[in-house]
Amino acid sequence: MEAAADQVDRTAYATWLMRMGDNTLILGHRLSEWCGHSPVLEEDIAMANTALDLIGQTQLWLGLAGEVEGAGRTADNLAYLRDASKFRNVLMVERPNGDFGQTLMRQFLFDAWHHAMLTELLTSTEERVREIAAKALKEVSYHLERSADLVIRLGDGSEESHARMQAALDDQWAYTGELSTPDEIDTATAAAGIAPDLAKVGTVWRQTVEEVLRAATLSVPDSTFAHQGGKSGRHTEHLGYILADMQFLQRAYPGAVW
Amino acid sequence: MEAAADQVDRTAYATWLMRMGDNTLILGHRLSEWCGHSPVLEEDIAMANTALDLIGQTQLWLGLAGEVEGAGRTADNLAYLRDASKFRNVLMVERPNGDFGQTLMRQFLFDAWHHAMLTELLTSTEERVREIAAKALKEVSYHLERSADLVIRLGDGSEESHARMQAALDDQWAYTGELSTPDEIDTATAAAGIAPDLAKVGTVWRQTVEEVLRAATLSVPDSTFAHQGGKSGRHTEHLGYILADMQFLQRAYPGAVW
Amino acid sequence: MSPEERAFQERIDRGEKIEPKEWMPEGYRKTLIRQIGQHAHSEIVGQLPEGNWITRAPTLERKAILLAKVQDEAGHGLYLYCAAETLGVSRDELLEKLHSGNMKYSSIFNYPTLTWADIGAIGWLVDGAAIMNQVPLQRTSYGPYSRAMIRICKEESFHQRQGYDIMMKMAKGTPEQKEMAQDALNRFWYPSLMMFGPSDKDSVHSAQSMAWKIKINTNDELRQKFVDQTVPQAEYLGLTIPDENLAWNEEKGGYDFSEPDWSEFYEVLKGNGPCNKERLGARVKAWEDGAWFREGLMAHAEKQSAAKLAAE
Amino acid sequence: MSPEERAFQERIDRGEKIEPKEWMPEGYRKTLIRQIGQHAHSEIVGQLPEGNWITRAPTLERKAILLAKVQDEAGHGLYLYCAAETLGVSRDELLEKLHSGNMKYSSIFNYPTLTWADIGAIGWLVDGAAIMNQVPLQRTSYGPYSRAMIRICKEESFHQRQGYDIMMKMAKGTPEQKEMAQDALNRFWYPSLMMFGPSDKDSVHSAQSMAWKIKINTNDELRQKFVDQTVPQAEYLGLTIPDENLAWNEEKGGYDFSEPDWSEFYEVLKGNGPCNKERLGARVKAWEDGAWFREGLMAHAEKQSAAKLAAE
Repeated sequence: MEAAADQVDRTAYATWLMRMGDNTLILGHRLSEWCGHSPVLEEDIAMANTALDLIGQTQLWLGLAGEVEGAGRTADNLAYLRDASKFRNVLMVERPNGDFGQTLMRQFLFDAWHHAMLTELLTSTEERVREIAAKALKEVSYHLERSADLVIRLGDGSEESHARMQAALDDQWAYTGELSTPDEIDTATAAAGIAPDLAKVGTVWRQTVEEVLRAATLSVPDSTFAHQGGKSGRHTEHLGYILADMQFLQRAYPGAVW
Repeated sequence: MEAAADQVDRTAYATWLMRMGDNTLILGHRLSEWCGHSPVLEEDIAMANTALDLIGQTQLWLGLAGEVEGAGRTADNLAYLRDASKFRNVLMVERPNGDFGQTLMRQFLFDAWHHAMLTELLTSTEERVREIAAKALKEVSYHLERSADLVIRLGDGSEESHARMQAALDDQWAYTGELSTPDEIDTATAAAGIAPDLAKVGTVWRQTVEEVLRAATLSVPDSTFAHQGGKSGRHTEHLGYILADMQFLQRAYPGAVW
Repeated sequence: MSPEERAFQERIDRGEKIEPKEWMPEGYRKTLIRQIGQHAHSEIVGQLPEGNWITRAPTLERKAILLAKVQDEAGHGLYLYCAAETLGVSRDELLEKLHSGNMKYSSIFNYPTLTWADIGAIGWLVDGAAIMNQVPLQRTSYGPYSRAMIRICKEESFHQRQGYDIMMKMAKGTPEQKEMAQDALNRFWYPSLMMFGPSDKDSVHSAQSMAWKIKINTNDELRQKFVDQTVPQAEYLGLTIPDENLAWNEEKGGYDFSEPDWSEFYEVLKGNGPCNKERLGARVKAWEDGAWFREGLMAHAEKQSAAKLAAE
Repeated sequence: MSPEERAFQERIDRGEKIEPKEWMPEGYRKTLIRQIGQHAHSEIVGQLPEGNWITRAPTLERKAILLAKVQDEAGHGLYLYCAAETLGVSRDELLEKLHSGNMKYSSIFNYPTLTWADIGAIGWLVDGAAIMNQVPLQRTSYGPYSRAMIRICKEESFHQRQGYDIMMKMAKGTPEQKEMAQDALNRFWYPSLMMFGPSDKDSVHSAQSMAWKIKINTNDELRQKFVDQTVPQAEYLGLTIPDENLAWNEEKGGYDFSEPDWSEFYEVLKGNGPCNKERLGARVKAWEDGAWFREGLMAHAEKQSAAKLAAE
């Protein structure tokens, strides 16, 4: 029974790690689509830089996920050889970029959660998790600072920028609930002290979000409806297309070294 | 030496067949992207119907290409397991759809060529080619009738539809030259009587196009510049993305039966 | 009931068909417009989830079959809009109501197609449920609707067989394919059951529609029939219906099964399905982007008729 | 030459740097603006062909390296626009000229990236050629330009090594990978040679630019140097330079090689390259789609300064 319990924890732990890594992988992918197409050169740089940080974090999270899983899969194996239903990212990060305001709003809503999550992970019972979180938190603190600042400036900007940011917020809102809604994996990893109580992360998230949106003169939507599914592998129709591109070379030339 | 010459012809013949089949495959793919997104229900039906015809023709051309090649590849193998540089379609068919006017203009310009080509192929020295051409010509006669009619009605329609159709024509023009510019494969297959003299096809094409464009009150562009490359495997950046989607399942699940 | 209404009802009771120019109660007309319009909208919105896999169909043959199917669906939309038009409402009016959210389409199309097996599941389950609804409607009292249904049913049963064939290939395929097939069944089972609508006891307007033979069977009857037909098919595929309570009930001669989660049904109706915004958004965008096209054709037609008039 | 001009030329001849606020001939200023501006535009347009493979990079590490590289290029664009601004032209003015077709960017970016090997070839050949152009420009007479070049060259040589490393992996990889590598070399070789511009005898303005140390070497000198450097690298990779006339010339101590097809060069300049319309179109679209963003930030800044003023 001891071994079985250990086995369950290990699966939950690996799944939880995949969630962390898949979030950063897929969001990094989306951000990288802006490369050369953003409204101003500074944003081209910032998008590439944020994507780069997220891909770097992906290598760490998925690398550890593969180790914990113990089936010999590397970070690249996990990124490039799983089909959509095996991905564990939240739906929010796979949705199309929309206009630049939608991308920024999503980034802010995710950064606020990511920052709260990583801060909690500094006291994880798992040393490896603490290490990754500490490294990632430095980067994500900057991401949050940047995206919050832009949300405020655009929300409290022109009439059009305000309207676009409010529309972006309204559009993203139903996809934020998934970030902080715990399921059995979250509960199991929290019980093991690996991950924090997600509700607590959600409270911090809400505080940051309300504060920034207030400064941005944007209204928090009333709706509490939350789309769910990504964390358990039930995605939107968009993820399949992302993976078809992302995985093409690994799928078409199996075993090649790049 | 006899065998070697035969071998060369066979390669040229197979390549020529792939050009026919890749044109229909990739254009069919592009048309199918309109499914459910076109300006009016009748066009949804027509787009799906044309795409269906083209995919059917693809099965015949690529099936024969595989036989002629003699390496045991089926039409599906050719469609799903070649990377972009092995595709032999003209650049025109792989370009993004643009607005519906661009799609229609491309369709007309291609249909006019396709119709002229298939008509010539009715007298190919190869029986199998004649058979496929005869079947396809029935379908393509209808495609041409339809696309020519729409080009005329939209060209000679509202100010906006006229402007859009002219812009579409100007945009597509540099991609039409490739259709009727012969290279060594065209020359070799023409010499063997398999395929017609491409210049002759080009003349018929030009006649049809000028007549329809005149009725459509559209001006034939002056430019004679023609992008080349697709027929020899040097494509645009778009084909890779088409194939990443198209081939995903075959690449991700090698050997599975569907 | 007025004498006219009584005569009308008697015609229906005798099994006569009502034809476009004949007298009919306003309620009959309105109910039919709503029902036929929603059905038409469902056909055209229904192109989207399947269209999502056309470019990724795994073989040329599967691609061709799927294209043909989606084309048929658009064709069904066309028949149905035509049937509705005989009741004095134009296709554009109906579309305007769809686009503004004042008319619905079948909620099933607010679920995503996530794997190729979903294309099988839609054919097998969704078309299966649709047929179950539509077969009796071939006997509906309104002539044009009845005739449209006869044409549609013929094609739909073909689609259902094709869907089942996809499921068969997947269920008998590699472990990954079987997993996809089971997953598709898991995701589409309850939404398919919802296609018959809420239980009769919660269903409004049912009695009047049945008297008018606009509705032939109750929702629960059809749902039961669907389950009874589908369970053995799933067994044959070696797939498991995601319902722990599923059991043969000898007494009623049918299966006992769990009700779908009706709160989900109402959420989706409210707009909170996984794809509501995308589906309607795609249709509205298609319509708006296509305005110049429709106007261009109109302008041409006007020029033509002006030229004709001038020549006369 | 006026006394001012003579004094200016003497400073340059002595190897002094010219700084922003100092006197300079109008021609010097204009030539520099054109040259630096085109270089800046090249950096930002240059994001596009490489950006085309970020989402499809074959490993996470390659993806990260490519992202870092593209980020660097945007950064180079920034340095260069800043350098140009010291000459009294704003970034927006320069961009307006790019978007309206009145300023060019390096024609090499009008070629498509068709396989992953192209990303290697761009690093190896295109960045290699760029470095060959840029290293001498570290000694250019205009201070801000010279300093920008020093920063840029450091990063570019890093990029070139990464590109060569990709080529190495491909050239030593599977037969398909080797084929991609050779194909990339075939496609990028002559366009890379064109990057140095037409032969000196056909090149206008060269003499004045060299006197001003805005240009340090002739086009042909640099092209020769590039070929001499690159041929052994290709040999080491086991790839074949697509030039039958390539041969070591003992006498000149360098390779003889075929001229690129200059008619192609002029076609591409005229707008008939494979990707001209898409590249410029993408930039214009980005700029237009982003107008609201830039205006929004401006509006915020104005509110802030108004509030600050009111508080004072």
